Amino acid sequence: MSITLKLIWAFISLGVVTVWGLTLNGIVQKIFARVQGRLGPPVWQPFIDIIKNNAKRTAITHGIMFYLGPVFRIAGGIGTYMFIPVIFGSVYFSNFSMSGDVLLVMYFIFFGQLGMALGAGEGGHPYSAVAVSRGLAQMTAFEVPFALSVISLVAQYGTLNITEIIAAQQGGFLQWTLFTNPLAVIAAMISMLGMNMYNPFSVVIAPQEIPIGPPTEYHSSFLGMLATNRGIFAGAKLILFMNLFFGGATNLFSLMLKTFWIYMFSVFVGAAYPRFRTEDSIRFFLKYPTAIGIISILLFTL
Amino acid sequence: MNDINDTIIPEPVPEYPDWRKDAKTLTNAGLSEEEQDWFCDARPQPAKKSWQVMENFLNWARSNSLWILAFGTGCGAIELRPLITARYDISRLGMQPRPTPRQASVFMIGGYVSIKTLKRIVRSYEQMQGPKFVVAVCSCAINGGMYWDSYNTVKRIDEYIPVDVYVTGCMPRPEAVLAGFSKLKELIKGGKAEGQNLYAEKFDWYKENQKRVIKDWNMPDYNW
Amino acid sequence: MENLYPPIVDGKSVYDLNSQKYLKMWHGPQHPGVTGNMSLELDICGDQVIKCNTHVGYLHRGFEKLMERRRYINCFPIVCRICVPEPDTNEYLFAAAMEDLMGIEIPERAKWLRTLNLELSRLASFLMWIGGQSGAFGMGTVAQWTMAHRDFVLDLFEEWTGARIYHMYTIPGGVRGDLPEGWDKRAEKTIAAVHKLLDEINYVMLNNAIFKQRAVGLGVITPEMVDAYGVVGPNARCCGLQRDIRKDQPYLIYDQLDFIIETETAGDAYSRTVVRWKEMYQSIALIRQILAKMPRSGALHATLPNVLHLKIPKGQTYLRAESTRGEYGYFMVSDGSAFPRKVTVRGPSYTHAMALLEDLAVGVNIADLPGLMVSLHTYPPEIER
Amino acid sequence: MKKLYDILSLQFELADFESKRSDLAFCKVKASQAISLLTHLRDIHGYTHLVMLTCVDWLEDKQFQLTYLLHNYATKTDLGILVFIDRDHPVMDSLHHLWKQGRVYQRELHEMFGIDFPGSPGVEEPMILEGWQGPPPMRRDFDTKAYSDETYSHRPRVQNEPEQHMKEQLYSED
Repeated sequence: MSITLKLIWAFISLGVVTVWGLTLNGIVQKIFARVQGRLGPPVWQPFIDIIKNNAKRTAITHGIMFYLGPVFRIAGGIGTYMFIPVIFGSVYFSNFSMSGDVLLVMYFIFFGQLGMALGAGEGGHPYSAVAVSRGLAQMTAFEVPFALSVISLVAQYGTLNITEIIAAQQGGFLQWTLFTNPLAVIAAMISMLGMNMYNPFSVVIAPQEIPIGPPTEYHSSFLGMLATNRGIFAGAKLILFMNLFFGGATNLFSLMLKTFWIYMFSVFVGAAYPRFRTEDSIRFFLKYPTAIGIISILLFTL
Repeated sequence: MNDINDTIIPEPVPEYPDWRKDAKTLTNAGLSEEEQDWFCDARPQPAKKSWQVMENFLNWARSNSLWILAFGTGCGAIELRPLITARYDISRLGMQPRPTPRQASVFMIGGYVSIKTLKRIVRSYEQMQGPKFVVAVCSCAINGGMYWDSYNTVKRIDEYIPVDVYVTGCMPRPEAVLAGFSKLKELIKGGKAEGQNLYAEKFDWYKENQKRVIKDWNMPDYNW
Repeated sequence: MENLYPPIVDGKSVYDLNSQKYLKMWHGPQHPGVTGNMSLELDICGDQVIKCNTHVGYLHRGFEKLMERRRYINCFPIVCRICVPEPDTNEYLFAAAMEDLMGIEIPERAKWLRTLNLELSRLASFLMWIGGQSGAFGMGTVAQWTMAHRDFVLDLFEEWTGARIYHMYTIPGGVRGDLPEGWDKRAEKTIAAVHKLLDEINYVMLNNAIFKQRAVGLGVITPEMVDAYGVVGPNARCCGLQRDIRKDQPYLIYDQLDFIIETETAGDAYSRTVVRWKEMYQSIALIRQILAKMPRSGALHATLPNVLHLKIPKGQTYLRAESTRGEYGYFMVSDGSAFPRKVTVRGPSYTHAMALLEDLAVGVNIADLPGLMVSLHTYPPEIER
Repeated sequence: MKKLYDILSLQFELADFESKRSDLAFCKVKASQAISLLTHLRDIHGYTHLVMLTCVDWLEDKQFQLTYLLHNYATKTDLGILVFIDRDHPVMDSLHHLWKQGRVYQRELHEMFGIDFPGSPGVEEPMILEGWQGPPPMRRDFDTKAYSDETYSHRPRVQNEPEQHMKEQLYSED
């Protein structure tokens, strides 16, 4: 397939995943509401919010980096997504998967948050600054178990290509990493709790403590962009986890089913727990999940 | 509902010279000289509406995604809690409390407004991005209520910021507040809730009123 | 790391805000983690608060001035506005202070109804508080549950008195009306639901590892601090002091009821939570007792002269009652005219939120500040009135 | 309570003992002795809890009545110490060193009545009012209604004849 056609298909799949990611966010809000004993917003509420935010008539700026913050964030989201094969075996939905894309994806997960940190810092609000330092500290912490579990996977399958990792997991659900390398999956799933920023790891956007973290000063279409990115980034992360640990998806339906249940994991935990203090959260990530990750590496390298 | 309809439009304000004829910039005289550089001195301008069909669609989106600023300005705030929690749950109507004024679109004035709070209200209101709407809850915000002779509460909030919908009562029940919000939705869909533009057009009148009661004005004239 | 923090000279930390090591931050009034409309002016170093100043006055309406301009009966609609989540204590105390000055004895049945009113409003206020406490640590689920149950308690109030928030049920000389028919059964149903919720809160909140991790050791009040700062109520009981006005100086019919003073010993935010959680059980038990023992017939209020021309003999008195936050007091001075000379309200939040919080906040992580603030259970309107 | 009053009278110049209830009494003391009396009560007689400090404005007598209300947790009794100070030059000794919350009460009294407490930390800072330019608002001679009328504009009242109004509302077509 020519690179142009590939690009077009990549953007079509980007649209699909954005819609699915936003719908997932809507479903998650609904589930949270049901746990709390109320009806909750409609599932399509995230779409209306994005339209409204983009339709704001005024917007102010705090400088050039302030503009670039959401741009970096959304670039991080798209970048993460572009290198993940969405549907295994599909010519159209494989994006730009190539050898070594695991490393690229891990870099892009970092990239968006760093860009956001720069932009939010320019906003000048003290809560933004506090939240940025919290966010970066926590991100550094949850990347450790995630990186360890990816290294364990690389050692297990002997490749850095996501498509090949999926290929190695084909042939029945017992071939999934979940069953062949459970320790790595546990470490990665715990770090996903931190990545999704639900309780108990919601220290970055803690509304009662630092309302509401880095986006305190973001509004109008900036916020619309950030909200869109929530869809893309959530979708990309879930697809990555599905590919790495749950055997990938061979069609759109199984993709939806699997990503939904992976997301539900962080929702179940999030609805039942209060929030960690930042230092406790870092301490937690560097304790149990890291140990589990190291053990899983040792199992596959020794 | 007729009564609400009558009170939506604020009292006729005295004719004030068109803002364009005045000086183009604000003086920010309340600030010290070094602080004056930190703040914008441009005046707010009435926003232009876009193409009608588009505007109708956007108004529909606006009315279905009302984000309330989580600022409990008075005792009316106590009824905001049942509203956002399980019993009345306004999130099913697309509303949610928002902790920062930058992202909020509805300001709920909960009852009486003391001078110290009025200063924060003005500041928060101006930091909200338009189109922005104000719902004044409780009779104290409308005419002073039972604090009609108090030295520290303002009697009419619509002299200081434009109000779209009033909800009467002390306390108004959550159902009444909900009815107020549905009225606001109707107004937004009809394109009648243009408090932001009213504020920009009558900017000098509002500023004059604000400065008359806020004696120590140590903030910029318009908080962009 | 040690030298990052400012040096301490004469018990006060000395630092230069312009040295760019420290950050000045305003916590409120427009902040969802602050209890009501008040603000904290914080100087922080890293994540730690090194100085805290409480700013109040955002809700000042000048009640004490307004009351001087109003007849005694006209004061009734405004006294309950002093404390929004628990207005009944104000109504009772104002009425009781008037009765004390006039020397009126109220009928037995009115005493029971007033006690029931006070206990039910204590329960509603505690339910709201426990939602705030869990919400301050990011646990929205419990907050949603308790707020919904508080609303059911407010429904009982509405059926009984006609209003959800400001009941104005207690009038000088007695109470305004009887319980509606069948109210007991509905009350029992609601109370049973609250009882069940409290059991659940024990599992979800009090035994939650993260909640414990955050609340244990936060904002410790020692018994020595209690008298030095004028700490009252659950905040004093959390460090082991058996102080409850309902037992010490029983008012209404509390001496005929059977309950215990709940105490804890640690004095931190967690033990304050536990004390209040246990007190909610006591409130429920009290309401059940009152409903079982209450006389069902008799006068509801004593006969008073025409209240519009009511003149109260010259004198002064102080009345106190146990609210959810502790000692609530009314000091009333009458000069013999139809208008009160001076009514001073002693709100328990006055000392908790001003003097105590400013000292407890020092050294606390800013993440824990909302939790600390809520655990002191302060309502700003009773500070500035 | 009377017994305590008799013991205290040996040391301090007390007057006008008034027993309100069995657990509440008031007595007057000279302003210069007030703080030492409070210290004495706190340290010797167990009145460890400062319930409140408030002021009553006796405009006719040109006096402020400061009321220090103390509570004894052991005997469960209250003692109100009344101190009368000159209304034109209201100065009183500070008690911030006895109770920590004392400075907050004194800050409020300074703002609301204009009473000066030299030495009390932060007593000059505005606590409740912001940018207040009038006289201290809780004094009797400050007229809150006149102030409110001249500072704020009231919403004009529309008064309808009920019968006529309802007729117009309901049967306007006729």
